[in-house]
Amino acid sequence: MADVTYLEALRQGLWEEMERDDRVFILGEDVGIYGGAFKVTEGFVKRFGEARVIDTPISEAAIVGAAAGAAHMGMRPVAEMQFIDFISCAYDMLTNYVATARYRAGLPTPLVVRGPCGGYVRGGPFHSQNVEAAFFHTPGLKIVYPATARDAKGLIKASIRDDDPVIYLEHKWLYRRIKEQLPEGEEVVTPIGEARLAREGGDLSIISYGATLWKSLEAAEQLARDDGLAVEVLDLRTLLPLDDAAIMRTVKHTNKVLIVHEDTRTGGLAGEIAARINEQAFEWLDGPIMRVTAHDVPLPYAPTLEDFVLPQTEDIVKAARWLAAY
Amino acid sequence: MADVTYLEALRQGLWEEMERDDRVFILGEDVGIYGGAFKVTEGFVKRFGEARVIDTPISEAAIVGAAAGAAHMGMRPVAEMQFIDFISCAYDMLTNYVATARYRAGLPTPLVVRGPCGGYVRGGPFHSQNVEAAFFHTPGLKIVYPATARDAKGLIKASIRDDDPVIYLEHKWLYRRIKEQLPEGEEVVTPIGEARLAREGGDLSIISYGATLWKSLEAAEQLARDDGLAVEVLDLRTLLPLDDAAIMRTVKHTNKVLIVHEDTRTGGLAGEIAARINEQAFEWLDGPIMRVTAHDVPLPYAPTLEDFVLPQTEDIVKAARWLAAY
Amino acid sequence: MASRSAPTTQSPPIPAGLSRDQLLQVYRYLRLTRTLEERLTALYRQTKVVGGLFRSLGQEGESVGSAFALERGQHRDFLSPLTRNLGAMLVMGVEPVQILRQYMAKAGSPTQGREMNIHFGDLERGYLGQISHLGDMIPVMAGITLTFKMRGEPRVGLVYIGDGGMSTGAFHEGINFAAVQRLPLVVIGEYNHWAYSTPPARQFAVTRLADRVKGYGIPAITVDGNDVLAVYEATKDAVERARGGKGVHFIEVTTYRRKGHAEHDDQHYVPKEELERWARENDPIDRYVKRLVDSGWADDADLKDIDERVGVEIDESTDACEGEPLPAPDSSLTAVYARPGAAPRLWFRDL
Amino acid sequence: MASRSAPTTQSPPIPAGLSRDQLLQVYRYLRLTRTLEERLTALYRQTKVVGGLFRSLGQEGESVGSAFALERGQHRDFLSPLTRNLGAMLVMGVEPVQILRQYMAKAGSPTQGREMNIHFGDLERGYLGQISHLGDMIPVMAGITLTFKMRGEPRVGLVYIGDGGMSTGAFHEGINFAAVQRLPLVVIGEYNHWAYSTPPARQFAVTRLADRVKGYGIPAITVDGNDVLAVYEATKDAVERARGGKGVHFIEVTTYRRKGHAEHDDQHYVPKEELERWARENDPIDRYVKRLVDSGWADDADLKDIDERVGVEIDESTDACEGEPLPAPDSSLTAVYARPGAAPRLWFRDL
Ligand SMILES: Cc1ncc(C[n+]2csc(CCOP(=O)(O)OP(=O)(O)O)c2C)c(N)n1
Ligand SMILES: Cc1ncc(C[n+]2csc(CCOP(=O)(O)OP(=O)(O)O)c2C)c(N)n1
Ligand SMILES: [Mg+2]
Ligand SMILES: [Mg+2]
Repeated sequence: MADVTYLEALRQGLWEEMERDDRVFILGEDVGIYGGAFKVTEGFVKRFGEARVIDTPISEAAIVGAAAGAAHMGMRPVAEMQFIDFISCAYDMLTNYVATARYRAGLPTPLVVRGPCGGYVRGGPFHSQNVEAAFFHTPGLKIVYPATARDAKGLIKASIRDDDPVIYLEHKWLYRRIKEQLPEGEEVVTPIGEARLAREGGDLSIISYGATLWKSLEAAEQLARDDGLAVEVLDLRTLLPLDDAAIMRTVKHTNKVLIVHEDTRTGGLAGEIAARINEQAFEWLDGPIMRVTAHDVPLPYAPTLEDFVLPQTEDIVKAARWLAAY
Repeated sequence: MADVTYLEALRQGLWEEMERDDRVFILGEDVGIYGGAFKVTEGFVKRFGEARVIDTPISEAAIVGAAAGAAHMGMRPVAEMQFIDFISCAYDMLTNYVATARYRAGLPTPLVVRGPCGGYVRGGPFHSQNVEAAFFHTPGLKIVYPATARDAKGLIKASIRDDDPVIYLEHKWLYRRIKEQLPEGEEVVTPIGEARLAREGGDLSIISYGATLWKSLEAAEQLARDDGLAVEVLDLRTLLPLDDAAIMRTVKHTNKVLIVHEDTRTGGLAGEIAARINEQAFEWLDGPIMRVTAHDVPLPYAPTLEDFVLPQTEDIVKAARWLAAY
Repeated sequence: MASRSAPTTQSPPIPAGLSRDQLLQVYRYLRLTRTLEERLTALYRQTKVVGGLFRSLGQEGESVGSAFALERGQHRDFLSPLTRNLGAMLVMGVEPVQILRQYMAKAGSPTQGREMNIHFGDLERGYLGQISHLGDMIPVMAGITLTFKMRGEPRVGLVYIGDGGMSTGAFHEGINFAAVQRLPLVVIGEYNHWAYSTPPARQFAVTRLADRVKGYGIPAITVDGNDVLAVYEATKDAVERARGGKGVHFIEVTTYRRKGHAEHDDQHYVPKEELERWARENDPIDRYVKRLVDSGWADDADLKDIDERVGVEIDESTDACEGEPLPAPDSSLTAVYARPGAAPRLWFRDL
Repeated sequence: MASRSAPTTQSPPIPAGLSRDQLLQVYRYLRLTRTLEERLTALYRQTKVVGGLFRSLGQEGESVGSAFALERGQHRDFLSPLTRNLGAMLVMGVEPVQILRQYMAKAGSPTQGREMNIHFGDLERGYLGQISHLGDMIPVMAGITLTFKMRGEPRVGLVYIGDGGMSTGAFHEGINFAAVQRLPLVVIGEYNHWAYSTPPARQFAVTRLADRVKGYGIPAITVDGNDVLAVYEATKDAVERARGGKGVHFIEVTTYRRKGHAEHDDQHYVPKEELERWARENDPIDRYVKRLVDSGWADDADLKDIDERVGVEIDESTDACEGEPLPAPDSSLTAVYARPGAAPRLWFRDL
């Protein structure tokens, strides 16, 4: 067992899949000699060569389109977006071409598009985005979003092995902040589609993912300490498809639910989750399903502004208290 | 008063704004001599000239970007997407550039992007899309979606006059199907942000917009006739920002609500609406908020498949019956 | 196809290494394309076609000539057509009945009624239909040919793009990426004078499509797209160069879209004399027939025989599928993903 | 700026119709750019800069020289810079203190702390910062210059694009649209040898950026980007041609990015000798100084005087704003739309 960061765990997962399966290759901007803007692919070009670690022009649509073509032909491409914000330039290619290929024409398209996302890092409006809601609405895509080092590794492996296109979202605030003991030698694969109970409790459920999973856990800890509240925390891990069973299990257990995400509120994932809970567990609810999210604005740059716009641990604590008292 | 179709009403609204305000101009593919794929701008180039009715290359990002630049400089561009499905090629430009311009840098960007959307017309996966969910998540944009001829005219005028970017969605199934008496001479402007009570009733509320507004009204009629149910129907008209007040008013009046949209289910607008109702009117609910939507698949081409995937009047009738009996 | 008679000794030599059999095959594909489209037009008028009909009248030559230059068969060269490249699809081995089924959205069509016209593919036999969003197939074909290069397979990709489609960002990104990677890709640019109602002068500020690609560092030539053999030769040459590791090649084919954008379009924006001149003087099939006959490579009887057999084939294909059922409604839910096998059937359907 | 001494009679004539005063202004902008960036580097090391710092070291000449060719002032020519075109922004009249405030995300910065570095604009004074998504400003500047054309205003737009940014679809769509419309737009392509760590050979398959735009039907030239006056002259010429209705013009400026992509980047992928050679032999300010002095257009004292005044200005600007507050947290909610004036404050904040 060794202590590895979220970033290193992702790197290991990628590396092991490249070693295991020579159909796997990487393409993106500056992924080669530079090793990617955050060094996720550092050392890869040396080990695997330029044919399998391809530095591309600044052309996100071409990166994703080329990955799709290669995937059709039996390859397992992993496309990096330098920051996930630039995936918007491949929006057409992903939603219209990639997502529908199997449905339309029986074309297998097993590719992974991955990239650093999220805020809390003073990145301003175009280096901090959360793009899950933009693709969540597209049948044919899968979306995963690890919160732990173990899942960073386990989900990149599962994504590469999946027979369908997967968007893998990695949170840059977690890159070097999260450390975990991971088994060496033993395989770590996190099944796509399964949420994880990150903390047990009977008073109230928090459903979250990504960076705010940690803020939710921090809030749960504080509520246990200060209020004697037993808060259950569910880490979704896969956003598309959602693990309805796990969601309903915790709701039926605690009867009160708070959904927390870093993304803006209107049209964010919490809406869909709330609707599903309401449909599938209405009779179990002892209070309204509530949401803690970012405010509905582009993410500003100044620390004071960013901190205000994004949800903080204290917000979760207060909202959970309010709901517990409902 | 004259009987005008939804298409003609839109055309009139555009025409009148072009006459009224010489800052208004149109750009898009085949909008000039051809008059647009659906003839919305037929005759415009003859009246207003090529400088104000611009045939562009097949370049949706450039169309929207150029509209943004012109809008900054005080113009009022109306950009046509030949089919709204192609707006995905301008997704980056709309969500990153246009939507944030005022917030980031104080740049007024009063533009309209409009185009034919929606299914029920055997258009297949790329000529039938509903794109509201793709942009609903973006602070800085407004989205309107008329269901009636009056609002087709009233909302295009309001959109052109609005000081912010507006996506105007027009349903091609309604183009020539809907006819209405519109006053000649008198101005028709539909305020952005206001829903419309399309039918009153006390037993149950249906919230909808676009083509399914008509299917909801048809269902309400049938339920009144066959079941003696008084169904209230709310036509949202503006999707961003949502008219929360009107939504809560009908929910608090009937205590049961069915949300109906043509778009696919997961990540569609009904999720957000359900979440808001749950947050703002939980105590008033006598049953779960339910959704009637398309199935979560790309829209297929064959009539049998399209009819199955999309929500039909009969689905609304059955769902409403179920909810009324809850 | 067995040849009925040997070419006369006076005939000029057949160009580009083609045999007389191959010349007649080319003729058959041209005729098959046109006859099939005429049948589709009839079905369209009978409202048996679901949605729109896109004709390639006057452009059959470049579709057939270019595709004929590929090595065809399982795991050989690979082609991605636009909607108007029906002829290319037929050359790749698609059966007319598959096209008829597609246009009529039959359960037994290659996409089981999910997609329209020639928007379908077969990875084994080497073709891949477009999606509607123009330009997107260029990056996808870059990925397909990247795979050929990575694996060291001697295979080539061929992709078509219109004089309008070249304005898209996806085209630029895709062809540039392919050029930088020196991928074995041949791009056919179709100068057919229109993009819906938009003429080239509103689409780009140079004269030729071959000029338009000068910034990508790839060889580019212009050929008479209505001269089938010229297109064949140019493509053959580009394909072999691409196969030999010489990277992306661009071929502009000049032709004319003689019908409207789709059948509903009355072409009021097209100068009538121009249209008539192209029909009268520059029909690719007429020109090919004349060349065949004048050169003595075939005679009228050969061609008439083919025409008849094509007619029978189209009749039989139509008869075979016209009465076939549309797909079962709930087949619409399958194969969104490999797993799960089907999307959930929504609750209100079971009330 | 008043001139201290008249040029000696032996001096060669000043090129491009510039006056001695203007030559010294150009020098001042060059020095101001470099000194301001050096100050920003110091502030960055003190962690006073929020986020990243992007240097233009070695590229100041092309930024200043090109922007100086515009007619500046209210409602005159219009410029859209990239992050590395700080010099161009200063020429357009932006004050160093505004830049310092931006980098430190101060409440009083032009974007009130919402955006970084030189990502801001002033429509009256004619400049508009980029968004991060490369290429997007080309269509936007097409729209701005389209407005000039529609209104018959004799105004010109100038926009920058990197050797990397030209690979984007947005670049292609925007420049093509502008070319077809013959808009009064000058595009400066910066060949600075790197796009982050990616060299030109991985970005495109031609040699020059001027080759890269050959498909758009616009004049394109290459100039030595580290020769300030050459850049000025070439831009001036293009701007006047664009103003005269001659449409889009492209100017490639050759230069070298002497720092990493941003301050965190150690440039390990850059050949050390190459870097040193550019610094030693081809610094745009050194070259300009030498030209000024050798030609007798200015002497060391003139330049020293400017240097000192620039130093004072930067010191004063830093002092003026360093202690300023960050923006008030809930100011983050305003101006998403014209109406409503602010986004709702979320419920959990008032518990
Ligand atoms: C990205 C995109 N925008 C718009 C359209 C709508 N559209 C379909 S075909 C067409 C014209 C295509 O012209 P061209 O590329 O020259 O092909 P041709 O029809 O001449 O074969 C247009 C604008 C589209 N399919 N894709
Ligand atoms: C569409 C897009 N993709 C990726 C990036 C990330 N990125 C920022 S700068 C840069 C390199 C830019 O190179 P170039 O255009 O040559 O400008 P330079 O840095 O040399 O001034 C990249 C890849 C981006 N900003 N936009
Ligand atoms: Mg064309
Ligand atoms: Mg560069």
